[in-house]
Amino acid sequence: MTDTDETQTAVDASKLPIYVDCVTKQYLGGAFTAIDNVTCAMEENQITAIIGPSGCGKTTLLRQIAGLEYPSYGRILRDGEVIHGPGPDRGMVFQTYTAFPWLTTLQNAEYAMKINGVPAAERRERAMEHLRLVHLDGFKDYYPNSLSGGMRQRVAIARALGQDPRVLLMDEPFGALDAQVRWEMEELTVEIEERTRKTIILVTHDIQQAIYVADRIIFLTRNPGRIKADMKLEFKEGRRFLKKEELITHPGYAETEAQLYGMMREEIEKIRGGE
Amino acid sequence: MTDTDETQTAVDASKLPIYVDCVTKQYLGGAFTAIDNVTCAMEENQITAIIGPSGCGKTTLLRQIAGLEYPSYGRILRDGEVIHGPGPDRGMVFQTYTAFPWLTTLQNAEYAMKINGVPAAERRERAMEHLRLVHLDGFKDYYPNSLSGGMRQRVAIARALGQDPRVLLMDEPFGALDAQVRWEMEELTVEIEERTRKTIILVTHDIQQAIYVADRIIFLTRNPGRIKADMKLEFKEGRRFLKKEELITHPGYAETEAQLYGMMREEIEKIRGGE
Amino acid sequence: ATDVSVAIISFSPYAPWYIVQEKDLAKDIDLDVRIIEGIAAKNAALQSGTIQCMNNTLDSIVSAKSNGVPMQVVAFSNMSYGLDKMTARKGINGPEDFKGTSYGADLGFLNHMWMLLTLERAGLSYDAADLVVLLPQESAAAFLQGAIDIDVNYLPFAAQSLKREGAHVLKSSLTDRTWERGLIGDVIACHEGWLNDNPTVAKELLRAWFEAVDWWKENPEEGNRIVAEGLGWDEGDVRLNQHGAVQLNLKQNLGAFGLEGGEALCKNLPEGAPKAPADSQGWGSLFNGEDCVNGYAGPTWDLFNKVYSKVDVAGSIIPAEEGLNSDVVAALRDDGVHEAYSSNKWIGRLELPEKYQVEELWQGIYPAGE
Amino acid sequence: MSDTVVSGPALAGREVRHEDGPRGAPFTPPKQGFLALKSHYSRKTLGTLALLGALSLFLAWEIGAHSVPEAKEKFFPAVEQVLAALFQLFAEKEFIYDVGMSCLRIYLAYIVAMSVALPLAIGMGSFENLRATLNPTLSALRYLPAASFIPLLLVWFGPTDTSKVLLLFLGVVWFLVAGMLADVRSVSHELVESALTMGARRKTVVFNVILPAAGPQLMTSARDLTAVAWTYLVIAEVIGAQSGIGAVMMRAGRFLNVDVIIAGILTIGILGVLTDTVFRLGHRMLFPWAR
Amino acid sequence: MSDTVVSGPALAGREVRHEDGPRGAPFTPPKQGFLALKSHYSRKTLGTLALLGALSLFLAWEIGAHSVPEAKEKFFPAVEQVLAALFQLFAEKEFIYDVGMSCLRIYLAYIVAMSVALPLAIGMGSFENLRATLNPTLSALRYLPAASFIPLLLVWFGPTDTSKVLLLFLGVVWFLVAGMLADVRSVSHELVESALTMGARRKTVVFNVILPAAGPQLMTSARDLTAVAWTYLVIAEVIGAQSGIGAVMMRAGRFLNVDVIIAGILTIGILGVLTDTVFRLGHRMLFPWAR
Ligand SMILES: Nc1ncnc2c1ncn2[C@@H]1O[C@H](COP(=O)(O)OP(=O)(O)OP(=O)(O)O)[C@@H](O)[C@H]1O
Ligand SMILES: Nc1ncnc2c1ncn2[C@@H]1O[C@H](COP(=O)(O)OP(=O)(O)OP(=O)(O)O)[C@@H](O)[C@H]1O
Ligand SMILES: [Mg+2]
Ligand SMILES: [Mg+2]
Repeated sequence: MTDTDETQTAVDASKLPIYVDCVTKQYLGGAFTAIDNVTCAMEENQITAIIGPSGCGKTTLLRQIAGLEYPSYGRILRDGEVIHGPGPDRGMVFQTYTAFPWLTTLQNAEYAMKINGVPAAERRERAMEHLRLVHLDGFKDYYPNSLSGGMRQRVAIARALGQDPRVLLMDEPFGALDAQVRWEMEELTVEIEERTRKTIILVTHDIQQAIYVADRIIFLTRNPGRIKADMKLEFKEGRRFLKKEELITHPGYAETEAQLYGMMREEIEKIRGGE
Repeated sequence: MTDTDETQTAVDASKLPIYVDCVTKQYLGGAFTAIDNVTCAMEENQITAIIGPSGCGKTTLLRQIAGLEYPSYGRILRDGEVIHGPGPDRGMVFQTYTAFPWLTTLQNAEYAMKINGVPAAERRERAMEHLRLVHLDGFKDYYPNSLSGGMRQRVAIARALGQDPRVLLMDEPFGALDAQVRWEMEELTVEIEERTRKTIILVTHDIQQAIYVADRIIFLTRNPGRIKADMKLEFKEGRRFLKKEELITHPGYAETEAQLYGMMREEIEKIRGGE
Repeated sequence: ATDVSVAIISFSPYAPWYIVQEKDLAKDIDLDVRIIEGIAAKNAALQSGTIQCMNNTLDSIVSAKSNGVPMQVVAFSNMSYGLDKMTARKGINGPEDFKGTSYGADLGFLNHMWMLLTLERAGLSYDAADLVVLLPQESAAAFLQGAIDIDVNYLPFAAQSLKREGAHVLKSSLTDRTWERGLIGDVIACHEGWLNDNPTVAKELLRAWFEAVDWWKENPEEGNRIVAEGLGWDEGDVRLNQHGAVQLNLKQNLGAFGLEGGEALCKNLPEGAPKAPADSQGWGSLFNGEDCVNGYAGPTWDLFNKVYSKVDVAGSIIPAEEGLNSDVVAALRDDGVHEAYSSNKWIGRLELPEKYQVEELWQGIYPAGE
Repeated sequence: MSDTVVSGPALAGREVRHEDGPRGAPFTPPKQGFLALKSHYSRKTLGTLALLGALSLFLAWEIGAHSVPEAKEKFFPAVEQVLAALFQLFAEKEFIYDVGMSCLRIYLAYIVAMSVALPLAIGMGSFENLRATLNPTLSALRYLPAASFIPLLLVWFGPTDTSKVLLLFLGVVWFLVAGMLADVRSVSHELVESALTMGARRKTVVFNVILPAAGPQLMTSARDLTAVAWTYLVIAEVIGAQSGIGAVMMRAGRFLNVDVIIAGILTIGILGVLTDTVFRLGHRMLFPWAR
Repeated sequence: MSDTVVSGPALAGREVRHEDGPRGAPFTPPKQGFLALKSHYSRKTLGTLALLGALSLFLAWEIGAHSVPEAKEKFFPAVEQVLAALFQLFAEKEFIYDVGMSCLRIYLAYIVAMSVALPLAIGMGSFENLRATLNPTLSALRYLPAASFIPLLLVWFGPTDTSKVLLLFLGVVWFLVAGMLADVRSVSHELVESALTMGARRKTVVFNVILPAAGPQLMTSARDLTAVAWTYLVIAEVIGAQSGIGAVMMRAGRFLNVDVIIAGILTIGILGVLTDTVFRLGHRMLFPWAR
């Protein structure tokens, strides 16, 4: 939790950007519970990473926040209002490349604004701003197919920023990228957060990524999906690191990583044992 | 270099399992040099990781060792013999899932032996042994499409072990896997090396993976591909770690990782500058 | 026994072959009867050697022969006698109204020829009316739809055409007296080379044909049944077809060729068959001669050849002597077969199916009856 | 790091329900119209909707047939007339024999086409120079209208079953080659290369890797083209129309029995769908390992 | 960590060449036979091989034609005879007019078929219930033999161009629908969902996401089916046979002028390949962003 440590007791959780209120999600007509009575809230200017073993319900939770699926029980609030479907207030970046291949980088960056009726001039200006933020201003007239995977994800991020979302949802956005590009994207995410101060929820499998990018990590257990841990990354002392090497040598980092590896190993072994 | 530190001066590099002898690989009729005059050798019971920025020629080098491509200049020796094509002495694991989908796990594990004329009984026995090694003996009658990505890669590894290769070549074998599964596979690779003592060459982008899995890291620069560094991972003190957390908290680990990140950043910035 | 294949289209006047088969009339011949719809297909089959003989319209043989198909007419199987109709829309009452109209007929098929001859007799050019190339069933459909003005067709399609508002039958092959000169008639033609090589087989084949025809004339009910079965038809459809046609006996064949001992159909009409209106016009003018003569086949061949070559259907001019081969029927006559199979009864004497008992269709000449 | 912590500064001052608390109230998602972008149906609903679609077609036909002017009625028989004709065909005209003959011809032609197309596709898909040499020519052959080969076939083979089967063959074979070539070429290069690194020789790669890898897709391509073969049946069986659905339809045409023609069309449609189903089942049985 | 280190214990005692040393000797890869599993050709080689393939076909034909017994010569004309017939068609018979008419009909039919198939495919691809209702019926329609609809078309439209165009239409439309539906359905769900999260409404999703996303594949499907349309030409143009390549071929077929028939087949083949090329170019121009 970076730098909003003010009068904590005065805050009403249900009025926060995202409030997940006792959400249960069942599939197969109730036969399978993916998410079991999860409650949590996300604040402004905070990157929350959701990690957990495969199939623990990370994607399910994120999609419900996006409004692409609906809870079976409970509800999700966005700034105090119940979510009833997708909307431009919640931008989403997927693992697969979703930059529209028929639009240039700039057209992609403008797209959300265009369908939401932002005037052309303003649209263009803001889009260029976002492209500069993701270092793609030099590629504004390229089509996605002539961009690398990392660049395409940056287009998707710029496009999501275009809808000026209250919340930015990312479901393993760098999972398909090379380690090297992934690392660049992680640094970019931190940079974007520093500049835009959005509420970012990042689903990932990658422990190092979660520690580096996030301010807080929610660890889900599997079957059913419950919160195993909700860690504030105290060792960072409220700082964000623009270069990953800086974090790696930061005191406490290795311990946190080892601790999370241990939790993950525990979960995996629990699952293995159950099979 | 784990535990073969005997009479180093007596060894003839050209008689080692793999000796890359002044290899240059050009494309586009000589207009583009992917690999520029690279010389290096790989020993028995050694995992060499090849890392470097995207496009630096890692795959090109590995494919030449496999015999799937040929050098433009220089030559590659396997135990002193010039390589003139692919052969069962050099097994290869690809990033894409190459377990044959029409064969069961066991049939896959037997495949290399079958086409090389190993009798059925022996074949089966050895295949089962390899499946145990990759923890897939319980899945021997499954088809790949009912296995997870990590399991499919393990099938591919078991199959490659079936050909009893002198050298095992792996080109980003875990690149398409989830972080969590990737991590399991990394530990498996170390375990396999401990048991089989093969010559393993692992191409990867993932710095943490390289440090964890390898005994030695060759760092290639890009355009043209040259050896920037050839690091013996001294801080490991010749040990291999079966659990990744153990390594992470090992003294010297964080420094090595930060150092490699620094090298990588240097390279990437060099490339960016050149564009 | 020798294998012989004959091709017919599914048309009952061509079907006495089934009687030959059923009654096993052809000695030492294994007869195979094939239905091959489509003129091109039949010609191709003959050429390929898969069939040796076929039944077809005379004009089709002329166009095939003039385009290089090596075959010769050896006999005349039947003559249209009311089955073919020219149906026109309202306002077209005769050739005087044909100019600028369009008519549906199959290219190089008898309907086409009939219209060309009609135009010529009326002193019009061949392109005074527009040909729209259509198969019989298609022509009827197109006429109904209103796309063409005249449907030159045969039954049962003509009956369908008549359903168009204001449509009426201008003339039929009976009222138009085409039978006097054999203008709408069918023949048996065989591969030239095969005829040369197998004269005795050919003779036996035709003998069996004439025997079958003779038997059918005497036993119309049973004959119709055999024919219907062979064709996969309803027996009523056989009655309809035979009502509009006359099967020629050997004497009438000799008459067509102009050989001794024969008499043309027009001089030897079957007992009980209806008669054309007395005031109807014959076709002698196109031949600079009489309407009804013995030996009409040769001049008709030449006329067809001339007309078809003018409209680009015939590829060359083949003299009648090369196209008509009377050797087989002459040989049969020499054996006295013309006396043995001399029935001249009309197979069409049986009652018509109810749906075809339509006055307008038969222009008052129906019903005939015994 | 206890199991039930729900942290974050914002929540620190509030009591929040956690995982062991009572379950939230059932959530009512918004209603979706008929044309919703995302909807999933049970097998039963799918079946009902499919039936509905088919019934509407028949209804439209029935209404159409009954609103046709009398003169054209014969050309547009109603459903019940066609069904009557169909019944009569089977009951009185031994139609089942014709159906059998047609199936035989189709399947025979198909087998021949496959046994030409498969080796060509595998060969061209495996060997680049074979493909470079043959493919441009073979793919141009797709444009040749099979129907216009009838006279040629007749001259060479007469109005025999050979001609008919060859016509059906010509109608599908080049399309099969093109489709199957695409399938073979889509076999992942890595599969081939991993076989090579295991010491596989050329023959092994072609028959033990490329062929099985392309198998399921090859069968799907083959299945897709059966539809084309069925549409050629009426053209093929007009040649020497002795037997077969096409021959029956042709003869019906001679008496303008459009009801019989449509009954034939219906039969072909049903047989086509059945063939498709057999292929589907065969696919599942032959390639249990494919998705 | 200096730039030129070549380490490893095995090498420690030896002098090894490093990156700044002299380049190795040129490597001579083993020779590959004609049927090599992996080979890449220049455009020029590809062109030469393609020509070779085409020439062999013509050569085989020529040899075939000259070894036919005299009686059947007419039915297997040699290449030069066909070319002569083709020349004569253009020079004396105003064949160019027929070719034009045929093209017009094909393209018109194709445009109509596309404008029926595209909305159907987009609708069924976007809306699950539409698909569940219509698709089973529509995919069964593929089996209906277009040729047997001729009498019906004649009754309703006469032997007009409308009938011909409709027949061509019927021959391809259901295949087009099936192909295009598959294309629309293969549009990545994530593209649709990301549009939804941006606030896109149903209409925007269908026309602004699904349509452009499926575009290139739709055009490829359309291109693949032109071949089928061309094969139907000879069936369609027999109706009324006034003009068109099919009509000319039908007339020639009547009199077994096989040289003219083959000339027609050749013309159709060439036109087909040309159409394909135009589609290819159009694809590149319309979808510069697609691979
Ligand atoms: N539509 C569905 N129908 C049935 N089960 C589903 C459905 N969607 C998800 N599930 C199940 O719910 C569980 C949670 O799935 P989810 O995709 O949210 O996991 P995840 O944590 O995102 O996993 P991963 O890390 O592999 O992406 C899984 O067991 C999955 O099989
Ligand atoms: N067949 C080829 N033709 C032309 N250039 C090629 C070819 N194969 C590889 N290259 C080029 O050679 C260089 C090295 O490629 P290579 O695939 O070996 O890189 P890499 O290090 O494996 O990259 P990555 O990390 O992205 O896998 C790249 O610039 C690539 O574009
Ligand atoms: Mg997920
Ligand atoms: Mg690579």
